[in-house]
Amino acid sequence: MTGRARPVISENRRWELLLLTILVVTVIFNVMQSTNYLGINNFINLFELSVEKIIVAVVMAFVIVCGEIDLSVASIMGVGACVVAVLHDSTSVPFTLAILIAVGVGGLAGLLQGWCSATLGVPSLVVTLAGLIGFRGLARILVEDRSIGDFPEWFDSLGQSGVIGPLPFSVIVFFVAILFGGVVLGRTGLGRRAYVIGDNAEMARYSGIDVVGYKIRLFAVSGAVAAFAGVLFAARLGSVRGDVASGFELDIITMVLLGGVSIFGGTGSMLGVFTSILIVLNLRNGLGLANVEANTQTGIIGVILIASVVLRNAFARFDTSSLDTQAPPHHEPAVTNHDLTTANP
Amino acid sequence: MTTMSMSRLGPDRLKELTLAATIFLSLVVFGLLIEGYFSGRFFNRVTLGVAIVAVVAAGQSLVILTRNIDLSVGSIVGVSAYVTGQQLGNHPEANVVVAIALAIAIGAILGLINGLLVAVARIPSIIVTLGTLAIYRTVLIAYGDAKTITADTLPSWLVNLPKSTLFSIGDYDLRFMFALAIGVVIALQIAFGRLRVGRRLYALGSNPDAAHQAGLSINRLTVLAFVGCGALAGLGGFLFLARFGTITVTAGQGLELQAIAAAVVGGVSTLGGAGTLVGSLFGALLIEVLNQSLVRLPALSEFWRDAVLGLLILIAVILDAVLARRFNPGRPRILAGTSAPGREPGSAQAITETGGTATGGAATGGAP
Amino acid sequence: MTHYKKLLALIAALAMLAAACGSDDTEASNDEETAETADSDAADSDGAEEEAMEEDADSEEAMEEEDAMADGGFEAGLDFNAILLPKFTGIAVFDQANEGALEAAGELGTNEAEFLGPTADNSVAGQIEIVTNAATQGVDAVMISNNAGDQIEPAVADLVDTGAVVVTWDSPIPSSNGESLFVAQVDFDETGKVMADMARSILGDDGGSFAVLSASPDASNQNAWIAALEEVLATDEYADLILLDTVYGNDESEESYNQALALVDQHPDMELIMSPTTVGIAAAAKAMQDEDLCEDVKVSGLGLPDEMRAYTASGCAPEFALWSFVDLGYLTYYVTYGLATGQIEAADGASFSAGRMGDYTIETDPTRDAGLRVLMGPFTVYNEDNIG
Amino acid sequence: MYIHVRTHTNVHGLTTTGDLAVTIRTPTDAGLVQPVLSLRGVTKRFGATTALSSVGIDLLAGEVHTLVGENGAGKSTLIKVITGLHQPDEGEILVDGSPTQLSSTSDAQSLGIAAIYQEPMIFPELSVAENIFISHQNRGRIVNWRRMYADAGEILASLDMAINPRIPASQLTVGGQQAVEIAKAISLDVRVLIMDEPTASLSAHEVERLFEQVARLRERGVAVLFISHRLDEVFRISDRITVFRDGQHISTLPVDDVTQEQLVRDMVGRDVDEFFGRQQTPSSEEPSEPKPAAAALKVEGLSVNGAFEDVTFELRAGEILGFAGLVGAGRTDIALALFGITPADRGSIEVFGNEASIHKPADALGHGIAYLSEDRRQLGLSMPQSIIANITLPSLARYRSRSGLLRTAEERAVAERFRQQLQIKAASLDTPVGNLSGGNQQKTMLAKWLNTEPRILILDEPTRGIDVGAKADVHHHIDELARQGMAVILISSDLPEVMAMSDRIAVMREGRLVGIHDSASIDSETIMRAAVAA
Repeated sequence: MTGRARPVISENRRWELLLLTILVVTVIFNVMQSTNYLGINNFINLFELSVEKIIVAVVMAFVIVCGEIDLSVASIMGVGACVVAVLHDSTSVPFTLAILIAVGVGGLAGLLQGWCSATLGVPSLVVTLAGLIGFRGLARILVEDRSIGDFPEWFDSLGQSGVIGPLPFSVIVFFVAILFGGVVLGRTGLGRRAYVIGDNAEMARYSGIDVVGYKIRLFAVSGAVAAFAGVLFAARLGSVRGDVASGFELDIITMVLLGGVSIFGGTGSMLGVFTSILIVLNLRNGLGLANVEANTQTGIIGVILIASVVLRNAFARFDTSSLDTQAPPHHEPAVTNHDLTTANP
Repeated sequence: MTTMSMSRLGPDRLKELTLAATIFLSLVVFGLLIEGYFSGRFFNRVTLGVAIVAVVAAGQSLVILTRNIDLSVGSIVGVSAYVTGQQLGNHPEANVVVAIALAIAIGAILGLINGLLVAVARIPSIIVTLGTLAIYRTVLIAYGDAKTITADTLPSWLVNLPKSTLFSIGDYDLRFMFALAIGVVIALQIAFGRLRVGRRLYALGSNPDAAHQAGLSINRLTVLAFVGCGALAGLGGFLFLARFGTITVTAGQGLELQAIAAAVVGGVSTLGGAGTLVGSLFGALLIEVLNQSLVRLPALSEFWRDAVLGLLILIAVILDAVLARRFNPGRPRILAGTSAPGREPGSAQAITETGGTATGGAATGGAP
Repeated sequence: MTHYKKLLALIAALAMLAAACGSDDTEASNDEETAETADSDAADSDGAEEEAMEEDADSEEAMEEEDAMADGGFEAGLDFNAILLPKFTGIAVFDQANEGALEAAGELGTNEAEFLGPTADNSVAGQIEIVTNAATQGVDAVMISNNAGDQIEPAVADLVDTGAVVVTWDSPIPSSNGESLFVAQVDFDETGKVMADMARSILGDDGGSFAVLSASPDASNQNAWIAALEEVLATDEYADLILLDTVYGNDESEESYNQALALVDQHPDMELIMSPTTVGIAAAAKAMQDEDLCEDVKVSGLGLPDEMRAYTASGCAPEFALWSFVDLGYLTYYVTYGLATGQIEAADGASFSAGRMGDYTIETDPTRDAGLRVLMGPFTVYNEDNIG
Repeated sequence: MYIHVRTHTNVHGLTTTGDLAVTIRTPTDAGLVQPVLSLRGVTKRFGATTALSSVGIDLLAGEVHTLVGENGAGKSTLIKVITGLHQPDEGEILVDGSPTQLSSTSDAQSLGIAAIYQEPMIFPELSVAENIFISHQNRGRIVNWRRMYADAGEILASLDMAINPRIPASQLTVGGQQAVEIAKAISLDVRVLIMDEPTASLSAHEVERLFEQVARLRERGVAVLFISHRLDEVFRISDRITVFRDGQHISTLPVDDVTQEQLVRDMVGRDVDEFFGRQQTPSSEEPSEPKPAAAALKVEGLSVNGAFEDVTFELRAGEILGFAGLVGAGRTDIALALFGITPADRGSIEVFGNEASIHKPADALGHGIAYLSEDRRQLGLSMPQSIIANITLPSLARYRSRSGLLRTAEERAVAERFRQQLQIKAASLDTPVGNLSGGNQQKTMLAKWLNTEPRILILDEPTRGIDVGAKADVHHHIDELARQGMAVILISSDLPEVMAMSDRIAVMREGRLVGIHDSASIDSETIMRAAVAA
C-alpha cells in the first residue's frame, strides 16, 4: 500500500525537488563560470533586475492556480507607471496619493477584466488578450511620446538604493510578497479555495463558494499588484515611457509554469514558484556574466521549461504503478494528456 | 426555423453570420466617419494585410480545435520567411511553387517538433510552444547571424507578388496573395467538412476521452494538427517574405497573439471542438478592418489606437458571449464548462464533462 | 533514490549542453563576423563612387599600415575589457558597428569587445540588465547605443561608480548623466537639414508637401531629428516644403507599411514620405512599389544601401542618406579605448587620432542641454549614381 | 442455439426481486460451444497492486453475461483488457478460439469488440450520425454527408429509435446518447458489446428502453458483457452471472442457479444482513409521525422557468421524503433551486417557519440546507484534494484562526471523526479522494455536507455507482440521520431504494409534482404509472 499515497502532494514535492536540483546545478555552474557571481551586490542585482516581474509572478501563481490567466499584467504595469508619472508631471497631486491612485487604477483595470471573465463567462485568455492591447494603449495615451522623470528623490531611491543594508525597497517587497503569498496559498482558506476553484469551479460553486466573486476579486488584486509593480519599476528606472514593461507577461507566466503550477489550475505551490524564480534569475545572471547572448539565454530557458516537464512526465510514468487501479480516469496517462493539453479554458 | 437550419454546425454558422454582420456594421460606421473610406486602395490594403494573419490564424484554429494552443507560430513565420528568403536569394531560378513548398515544409517540420513534444512527450502545449517560441527564435538568430534578407536579393517575381492581381473591379483588386490565403482557408474548411480526418479532429477536441475510446489515434491527430498549424505558419512566412521583402531575424515577432486573437474573435472555442476556419478568417478580417480604419480615423491620435482596438476586441467578444447565450442557451460556446442551470444532470452539460476530465474540462466557468 | 541520480546526471548534461551552446555561439558568430568584415568591405568598394568610396579606400590602406597608424594615435596593446551594447541584436547596422569595433581592436592590439545585446522585444530591460552585469564583471568600459532613454541612468551610474567608462554611440543618454561622451554619427541638427535638402531635391524647386514616418513615438534620436527637421522647415528658405503629418510604425515592417499607405489615403496631395528609420523607409518604399504609387509618392529618409538598392533603382526612393555604422563602431572603439586607458580625457577641446579615420576633437554637444560629443559625420547621401 | 427468447410479464418493467420467477431461461453450457471471446488466466498488475489475478471468462454469442463485484474487484481493468486499453501481463485472450493480441482500441474494434459506459462517450458538438460513424474505417476518407445521414437514420429506425441523425449529440438526453452508442456498436457489426453500468444514469423508463435494445442485440447473436450494481436488473437481464472479488474470479453460474443472497455473499465475501437501511420502514412502526408540528421545509408554488412549475410540499424534521420520476422530470431542478444554484423564479421557501430567500448556495447553507450532488466526480468532490480538504470545504470559515490561517489540526480531527463514523476506508486522510473507491468517495461527500451541520439534507442519487456493501452503509447512515431528526430529501432513480428508504414519496412528471404518497401505501407500479403518465 505504500505507493497508494498522495499523488498530488508527492507530485508537488517531486517537482520542487526537481527544481531545487536544477537550481543547485545552476548555482554550481555559475560559481564555476564567474568569479563575480558570489558577491552580495550581484545577488542583490540579480533580484533587483527582475524584481517587478517576480512580484507579479506571485499573484500570477494565484491566478493560474485558479485555472485562469492574466495576459494583461505587463500592460497594467505600464498603466501604473504612467499614471504616477502623469499625475506627477501635470498635476499637483501629492506623490504618495499618485501612487495610491495608480494602484487603484490597476485594481479597476483588473476588476473590469475579472467581471468580463467571471460574470459574462468570456475566457480570461481572451479578455486579458484584449486587455494586453487596450491597457498598453491607455499607457500610451497617458504619456504619449514623452519620457517623464524627475521624480522625488525618495521615490527614486525606493528602487535604486538600499533600505535595509544594501537591500532596495522593491526587493524587500518581493520577499514579503512571496512569503505572504506562500502562506495565503498554502495555509489559509483563501488558498484552499483557489485550488478547488482551479480544479473544478462548478464543484466549488456547488460547495457554497462564491466563485464569481472570488475570481473578480483575484483579477482586481492582480491588476493592483501589477500596477504597484509598475510603480516600482518607474522608481528603479527613474523615468517612464509609454512602452514601460512591455512584453513582460511571457516571462512572468514562464516563471510560474516552470514553478510547477499547472496551466489548468488546481495544482502548484509557492515554494515551487520561488524556486523557479531563483532558477530563472540565477541562470540569466550566470549566463549574462558569462557573456552569453540574451537570445541564447531565452532559448536556454525555453529548453529548461520543456525539459523539466519531460522529466516530470518520465517520473510520473514510472510512478503510475503506485496509483490505485480503480482511480478515476483522470489519473490515466492516456487521458491526462489531452485534458492537460487544453489551453486555458 | 427548421431543424435543418439549426443542424450540424448550426452554432458555428450562426457565429460566422454574426461576424460577417459585425464586419459589415463596422464598415458602415467607419464609412460615415471617414471621408473617401471605401477606396480601392483601402480594400487592397485590408485584403493584403489580412492574408498573412488569416493563414496563420487558420493554423492556430486547427490547434485550438484540438484543445491545444500554439504560441510559437510567430517564430515559425520568422524562420520560414527568413530561410525561404535566403534560399531564394541563393537560387533565384526557383519558381513560386518550389518556394511555397519550401516555406510550408519548414513550417511543417517545426510544427512536427511541437506536435511530437505535445503528443508523444505529453507536455501541455502551452508549455511546449512557450518554449519553442523562444527556441526557434534563438536558433534563427544564431543561424541568421544578424543579416537581413533584402528585397534586391530576391527574385523579382517574389518582390512583385503583392502587386499581382487576379482581376479587378474598378479600383478593387483581387490580389493573388489574398486569393491564395482565402483559397487555402476555404479549401481547408471544405476539406474539414468532407474529410474523415477533419471530422476526427473535431471529435478529438469535442471529447478526447471518447475519441480515445472510439479508437481514434489521438497522438497522430494531435501531431497532425500541429503539423498543419506549422505548415500554415510556414505559408504565412512565405506571404510575409513576399509582402515585406526585407526580412530581419525578428520577422513575425508577436504574430502569435494576433493569430490567437483572430481565432478566438472568430469563434474558435478554447475548449476545443467548436469553431471553423472560415470563422477565424472573419476574425482576422474584423481585426484588420478595425486596425486599418483606426489608422485612418483623423480624430484619433496615434496614441489612442491601441486602447480603442483593445476595447473593440473586448466588446466583440462580450457581444459574442451574450449573443451565444441568447441564441444557444443550452450550450454556450464561449462559456467554459459552465453547467447551465435548470437541466437535469442527464443533459448535455453533464455529459460534456464526463470521462474524468476532472483536471481540465470543468475548470472554469461558474457563471450562471 | 536511483531516479534522483539519473535526474542529476540529466540536469548536469543539460547544463553542460547549455554552456556549450552559449560558448559555441559566441565563438562561431565572432568568427563569421570577422570573415564578414572583409566581405562587405570588398563588396562596398566594388561599385561605389567618390564620396562613398573614400572611407572604404582609406580603410584598406589603413589595414595595410596598421602599426604606423597605431603609433600616431593611442599606445596600443594595453589591457582593455569592454562591452559593445547595441539597442538589440539581430539587426544589420549594429553588426556593422561591431565589425568596425573589431577592426579597431585589431589595430590597437587589444581585446575584442564583447558584443552583447538584448532581444528586440526586451530591449529596455535587457540593456539595463547588461549594464548592471557589466558593473559586476568589472569591465573597463561599456559602449551603449541607448534605447532606454533616461531609464538607463541608474544602472549607468552604478557602473560608473565601479570606475568603468561609459561611452554612448548612435543614440545618447538624453540627460548625458553618466556617459563620458557621445559619439554622434552625424550632427543631430544637421540631420534636419539633410532631410530637408533631400526633400527639396526630390520635390523639385517648387516645393511640395510630405509626411514623416518615424519609428516609435518614444525613440529619442528620431524625435530629435524630427524636431530638427521642423526647425529647418520653419526658416524662409524651406517655406515651400510643407510637413503634413508625423506617424509612427514602431520599427515594425508591417505597421510601417500600413502607416505609409494610410498616409497616402489621408493626404492625396502628399508627394513624399520621409522616414528617418531604416525599417520605416524600406517598408514605405515597398508599400509604394506594391501599390504602383512610386510615380506620385517618393520615399526618402535614412536607409541602408543594401536594403534600399532595389527601390532606388526603381525610382521609388531616389535619394536617401546614412552614415557608415562600421566607421561608427570603429571610432567609438578608439575613443573608448583612449578614455579607459587614460590616454585622453573626456573634456571639451581634447583631441585624438582615431586610426584610419584621422583626427577628432571632443566638444560640448550643441544638440543637448549637457554632455560632450565626438562628431563623426558626415552623411553619405545615396542615389542611383553611387549606390551601385 | 443459444438464442434465448425471454418473456417479461411486467410491461412497465417495474423491477422488484419478485419479478424474477417469471423469466424463463435455458441453462447455458459454455463447454459445448466455442465462445466468441475468452480470457484465460489473465493477470494484470499495476506496480505492487494486482488488479486481475489469473482470471478467465467466456462470452458466448447471443448471451447476456453479467459481471458483478464490488468496486475494486477488477471489473474496470477487465473491460480495459478486453477493449485493448490495457495489455495483460500474463494469460491470453482468445477470439473465436485463437489467441489474439489486443494492443489498442482499434484492434479490439476491428474484431468487433465495443464498449458502452455509464457516462456515454459521445462527441457533443458533432451530429448524431457522425457520432455513429466516427470510428468507421471502411467508409472512405471522404465524408458523404447525405449517405451518412441516410445510413444513420436507417440504423436508428431499425432500433426503433426516434432520433434525428442531424442534430448535435449534445441535444440528447443521457438515454438518447446511450441509444446512439448502441446504434454505433450495431453499425460496427459488433460481436462483443461491453455495457459498463449503462443504467446508472437512466430513469426506469429509459432502463426499459435500454433493455429492449439489449434483447435485440441478443437476438442478433451479440455477446453482451453487462455490468451493473443493481441486482434486480442483473437477475432480470442476465443469462449467466460472473462474480469477481479482489481481482479474482469467484464464480460463473447460470442465472437460475444463483440466488440474490448467494450473489451478494460472493461479491462481499461475507453475509450482508440488511440490504436496505430502512427495510423496517418507520412509517409502519410509528404510523403518522407523532410530531405534526415543526415543518422543517415548506415549499409553495415554487417554479423555475423551463424546469419545473408550481411545486408545493412540506418536509418534517426526521422525515425522509423520496422524489421519484424520470430523469428530466425536474427533481434535481427542485434541489438546485432549494440550494440556490438556480434560484427560483416564483414561489416561496420556508425553513423552520422562517421565510428564506435563497439566491446562492451560501444562502442555502446559511439556512442549514445541504445538497449532495448526484454527480460526485464533477460537482461533488475535488478529486486531487485530500479527504480533509474536501470534508471541510463548505465550512472552511469555521477553521479560520484569528491570524487568518487554517487550524489544520482541528480540520484533521473533524475528518478523523467522520472517517470513523462513516467508516471511510482510505490509506490516510491526506489521500486525494480521486484515489478512493466510489463508495468511499460517496461517504466523503456525505461527511462534507454533514460537517456543515445541516438541518435539511438533500440527497441526489446518493448510491449511484457504488457497490452493495457501501450502498448498505450509506442507507444505514441516512436512516440514522433521519432518526436523529434531520429532514431528508432523497432523489433516486433506483425505485426500490426510494421505496425502501422514504417515509413519503413525491412523484414528479414533466416538471410538475403529480402526487405525494405514503410509501407504505403505494406500490412501485403505481409510482411508475404516475411518473410516465399512463
